[in-house]
Amino acid sequence: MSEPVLSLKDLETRYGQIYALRGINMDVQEGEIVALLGANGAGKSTTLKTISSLINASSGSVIFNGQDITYMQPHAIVEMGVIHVPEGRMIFKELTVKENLELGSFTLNDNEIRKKRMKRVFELFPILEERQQQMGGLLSGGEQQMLAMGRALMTEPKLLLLDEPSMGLAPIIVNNIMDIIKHINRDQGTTILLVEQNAKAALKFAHRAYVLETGEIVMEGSGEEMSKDESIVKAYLGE
Amino acid sequence: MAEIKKKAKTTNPFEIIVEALFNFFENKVYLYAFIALAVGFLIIFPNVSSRFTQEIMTNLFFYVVVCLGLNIIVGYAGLLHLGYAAFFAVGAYTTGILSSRMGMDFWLTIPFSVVAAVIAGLAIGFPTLRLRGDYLAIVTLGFGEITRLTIRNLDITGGAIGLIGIQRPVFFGITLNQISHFYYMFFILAIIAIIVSYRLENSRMGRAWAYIREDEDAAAAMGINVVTTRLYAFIIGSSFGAVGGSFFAAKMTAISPDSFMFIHSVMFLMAVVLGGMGKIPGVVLGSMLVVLIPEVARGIGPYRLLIFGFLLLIIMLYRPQGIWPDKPAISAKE
Amino acid sequence: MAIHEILIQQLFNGLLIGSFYGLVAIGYSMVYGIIKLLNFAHGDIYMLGAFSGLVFLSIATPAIGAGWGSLILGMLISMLLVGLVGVFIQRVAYRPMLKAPRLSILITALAVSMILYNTVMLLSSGRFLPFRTEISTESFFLGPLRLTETRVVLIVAAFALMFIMHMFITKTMYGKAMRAISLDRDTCQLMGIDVYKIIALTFFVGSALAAAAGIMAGVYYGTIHFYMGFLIGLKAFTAAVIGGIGIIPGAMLGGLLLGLLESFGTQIPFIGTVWKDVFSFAFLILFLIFKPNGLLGRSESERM
Amino acid sequence: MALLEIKDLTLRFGGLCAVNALSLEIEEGSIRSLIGPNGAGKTCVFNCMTGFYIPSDGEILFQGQSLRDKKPHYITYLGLARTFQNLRLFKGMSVLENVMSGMHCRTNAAFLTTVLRTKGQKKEEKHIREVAEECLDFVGILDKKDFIASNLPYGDQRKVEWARALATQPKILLLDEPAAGLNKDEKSRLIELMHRIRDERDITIFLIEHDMGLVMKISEKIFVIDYGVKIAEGTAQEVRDNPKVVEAYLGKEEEETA
Repeated sequence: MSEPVLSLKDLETRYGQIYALRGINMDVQEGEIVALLGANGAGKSTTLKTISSLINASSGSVIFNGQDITYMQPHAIVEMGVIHVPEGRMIFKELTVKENLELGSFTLNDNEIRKKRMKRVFELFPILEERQQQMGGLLSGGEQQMLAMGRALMTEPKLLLLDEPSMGLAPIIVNNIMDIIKHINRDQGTTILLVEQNAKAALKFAHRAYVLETGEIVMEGSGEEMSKDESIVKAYLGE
Repeated sequence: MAEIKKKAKTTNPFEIIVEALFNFFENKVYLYAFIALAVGFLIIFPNVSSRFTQEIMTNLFFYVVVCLGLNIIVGYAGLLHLGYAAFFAVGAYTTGILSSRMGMDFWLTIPFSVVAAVIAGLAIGFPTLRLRGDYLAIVTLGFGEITRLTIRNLDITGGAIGLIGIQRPVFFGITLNQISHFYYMFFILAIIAIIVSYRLENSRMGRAWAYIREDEDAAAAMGINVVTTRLYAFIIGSSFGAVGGSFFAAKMTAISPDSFMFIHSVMFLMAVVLGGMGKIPGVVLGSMLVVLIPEVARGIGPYRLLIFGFLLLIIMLYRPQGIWPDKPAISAKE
Repeated sequence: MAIHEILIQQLFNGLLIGSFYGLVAIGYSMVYGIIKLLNFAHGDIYMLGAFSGLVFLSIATPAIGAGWGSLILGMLISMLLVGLVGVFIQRVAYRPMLKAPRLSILITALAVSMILYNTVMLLSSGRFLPFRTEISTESFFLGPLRLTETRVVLIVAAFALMFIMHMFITKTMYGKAMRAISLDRDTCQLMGIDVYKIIALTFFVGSALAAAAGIMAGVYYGTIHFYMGFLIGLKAFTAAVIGGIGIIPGAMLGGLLLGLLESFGTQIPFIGTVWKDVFSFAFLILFLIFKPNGLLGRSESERM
Repeated sequence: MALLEIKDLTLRFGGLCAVNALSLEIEEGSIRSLIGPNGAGKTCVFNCMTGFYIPSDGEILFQGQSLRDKKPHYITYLGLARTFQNLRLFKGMSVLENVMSGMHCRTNAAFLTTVLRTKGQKKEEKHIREVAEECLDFVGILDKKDFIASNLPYGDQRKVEWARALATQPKILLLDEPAAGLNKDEKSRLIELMHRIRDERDITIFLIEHDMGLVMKISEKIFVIDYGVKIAEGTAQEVRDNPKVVEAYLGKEEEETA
């Protein structure tokens, strides 16, 4: 196998004296969709936050494209092409949809390219174009998720970190979002690391998956293998 | 797991001395002996010192009283109060007016000045304590200015000139008019203030203030009424200031609006913050710094506030908990 | 004077004073929006602006006089310098405190304020200094309105600055980033925004505007004093609260409203100029009680 | 009559509906769970019940009394205690002091008695301490009472929160994701503790959980919500067999037109 795009080596993160991650090792190859599964409090979001430097690791390292980014500033990591779409969407509710998207391309200095990219985002999410002058907070949950993803795409990320994109959404919208994730991966070749609790939905299209439990990786395998694995079902529905 | 971990050995001389002192006073006998010695020394002090030093010490005791009151608001309840001089003024003027204009006996004016402070405290605190914390800072600042401007412009307060002819207190037939009298009066007042503060701190109410300071929502979820508990701190603290003001008026016999400017509020706050908010010895230490530094270093007169400003900034940046150290904590190793 | 003439005159005066308040309030409001700090030192920044303008004039007058040209040049230079002072203060005193308890950073701001005005007090020996210019003080009438050249230029300049500020905030990427940071700092980092850089920029812009207001006040009143920032700091805060703190158009609106309120308030027989400040503060307190989120602010129902 | 009754509870934020016409009843002495995927609105239900949010619509009755427009501290006084999803301990204070906070609403020493140190006040202080120590003993961490709360390991911090809630002497205990971040061992001890709280202290338990395995083991009846709407209610078996629940948790089985 070639050099992975992202690799975590013995990554540990603490909140005060409490360990949230206890030595995580994982790799993400170029062009892959990798799912990160696990119960609440297992450390999934913490893993993403440590990668994007919202939280500092206490030891271990995060390597992106061969470069150690463990202790880089969050904005510098964005400039390298790693975009984190946080849990709960976190769009700017009091800015318009268009302003939200523009901020997604803050690192860009060229207005022409910005317009071009926005056009592409609008092709992917036509509803955003219709609502571009509306305040972000007035969008529905699904539309907010689309905005959050569209905003991330404004930078043309090399690696997209998605934290629970299906959270709080109706099933029909979840399917829609999942299709778009597949699309982004297939057509734009974006590598995706996905945190999802909707395990089956995620495993259906994830190339590989890791399962976290209390800050440790307890299982790893291909999406197909795992979706057939009874123990995953058990972990989510109880014995 | 869970073994008791002592703080790692330090090479910082300040911390070494502090640690040694803490260990020494861990033994209650030493602690009580030290306190007894200190109190004994302060009792005989007027017999061995000049009037000038007694004046300074009286001023120090006065600061301790007023700042312990402010400490209840700022240190215990975590509310930034920038108009404390106004409550001090409420007390001073209540006593001043009742004494100089109506000839009321000094001791009788004190309940009135407390009531006036409570009313003022309620009027400011009740509507604003439910708002964002930092709004209170501005409201109290504004209130301080309103109070000063009001007493400056009213007739009953004597306008810009102020009040004169405030009667001296009579204590068991002795009219208190010597500096040593006031020395002892403020000394007793300071001791009372320390005891009251200590008892409040280690009580149901004191803990409630600490809970709210640490996490307002969790405190509410534990059944603590956040607004009334804060209001208590505000009123009790204001009353301390008012009593301090009453005694101040009695000592000076004349008061004017110039004693109650914003800068006085700042000096009180400084004493609380420099030594260590929420810690009684810290407040005493802070009062000593604020009162004694300008006296010891006479030359710094005009630079006093500038130096204090830098001191405050440095303390906040390097020791936000103030100069007085925290008790070493017991912690568990995982 | 007929009653409507008084009203028009007071309207103009109110707008003029109000625009000073508004300019100072913008900085107050922006800083609060972005790092939730009540910057007590902001009034002193305004004072610093006035003094640096005076220093410039005293150097420049022999060479280029003290007319509008040198005033504007002095204003630009002062805005730049004082803006940098604001950035420096932010870097040294506030940035290390961003994660500290709220009370600590408020006290830090208080300390900065003490340092600033006491330094200027020592340098100016605590005196009122004349702010001499060579601008015509002759008055002329525009309908019922009595004006001077100074007043017209000042009000035009103040409104122009507010307009530029508005455009900056709504149209540029930096302006948008500022608004975004005040909404959600963490998410901004995920957009690749260097949050500290934007905070520094906010201090620069806010301080520069306050400096401009300080110089304008110097021209308007003719004297300056080391303590001139204290009162206007309070008033600007009041203005920021009236408009909805953290909301920039709100700060301008609040400033103008407060200016009008004072200028009409002093006409009410009972209040007069003696009680003017009491009136403003009482208004602030009442406003905080009944409409704490300001005229343009949203209600804060969402918690936890 | 049910101890707690929620009728048509609705909570809207801006245009979004976090809780939508939710109704449920909790009988005295029972253990009930509310489950649902992240973002389904579970914590919002708790926040409405404890007075931190004001519901847009609907009613919450506790022993027949409406909790609408009641302040959080008063609701605690009435007998509803809660824990938080992300621990909300008083971090800088000792474990014992943390738990003593729970006794605040059951005691009443005020300014004068405190300053004068009356007999009653001393007795009350002793009582507060005793109750707090008893609660710490009950959850099994009495030996750590003098530690600073934030210095304890995560599992112990959770226990402090429990002891603190117990010290308010509640009739019903609301637990927000009590198993989050715990390992298997700790989870089984948690189940035992919940049973002891119900059986030995007669406290009704209502918990929010994400971990279905744990919930199924402990509760007699389960309510399932998804995007703010109740989609199922019943015993563990009934809920497990409900296709809507399976769908909400595992995603749709059948392939969509891709």
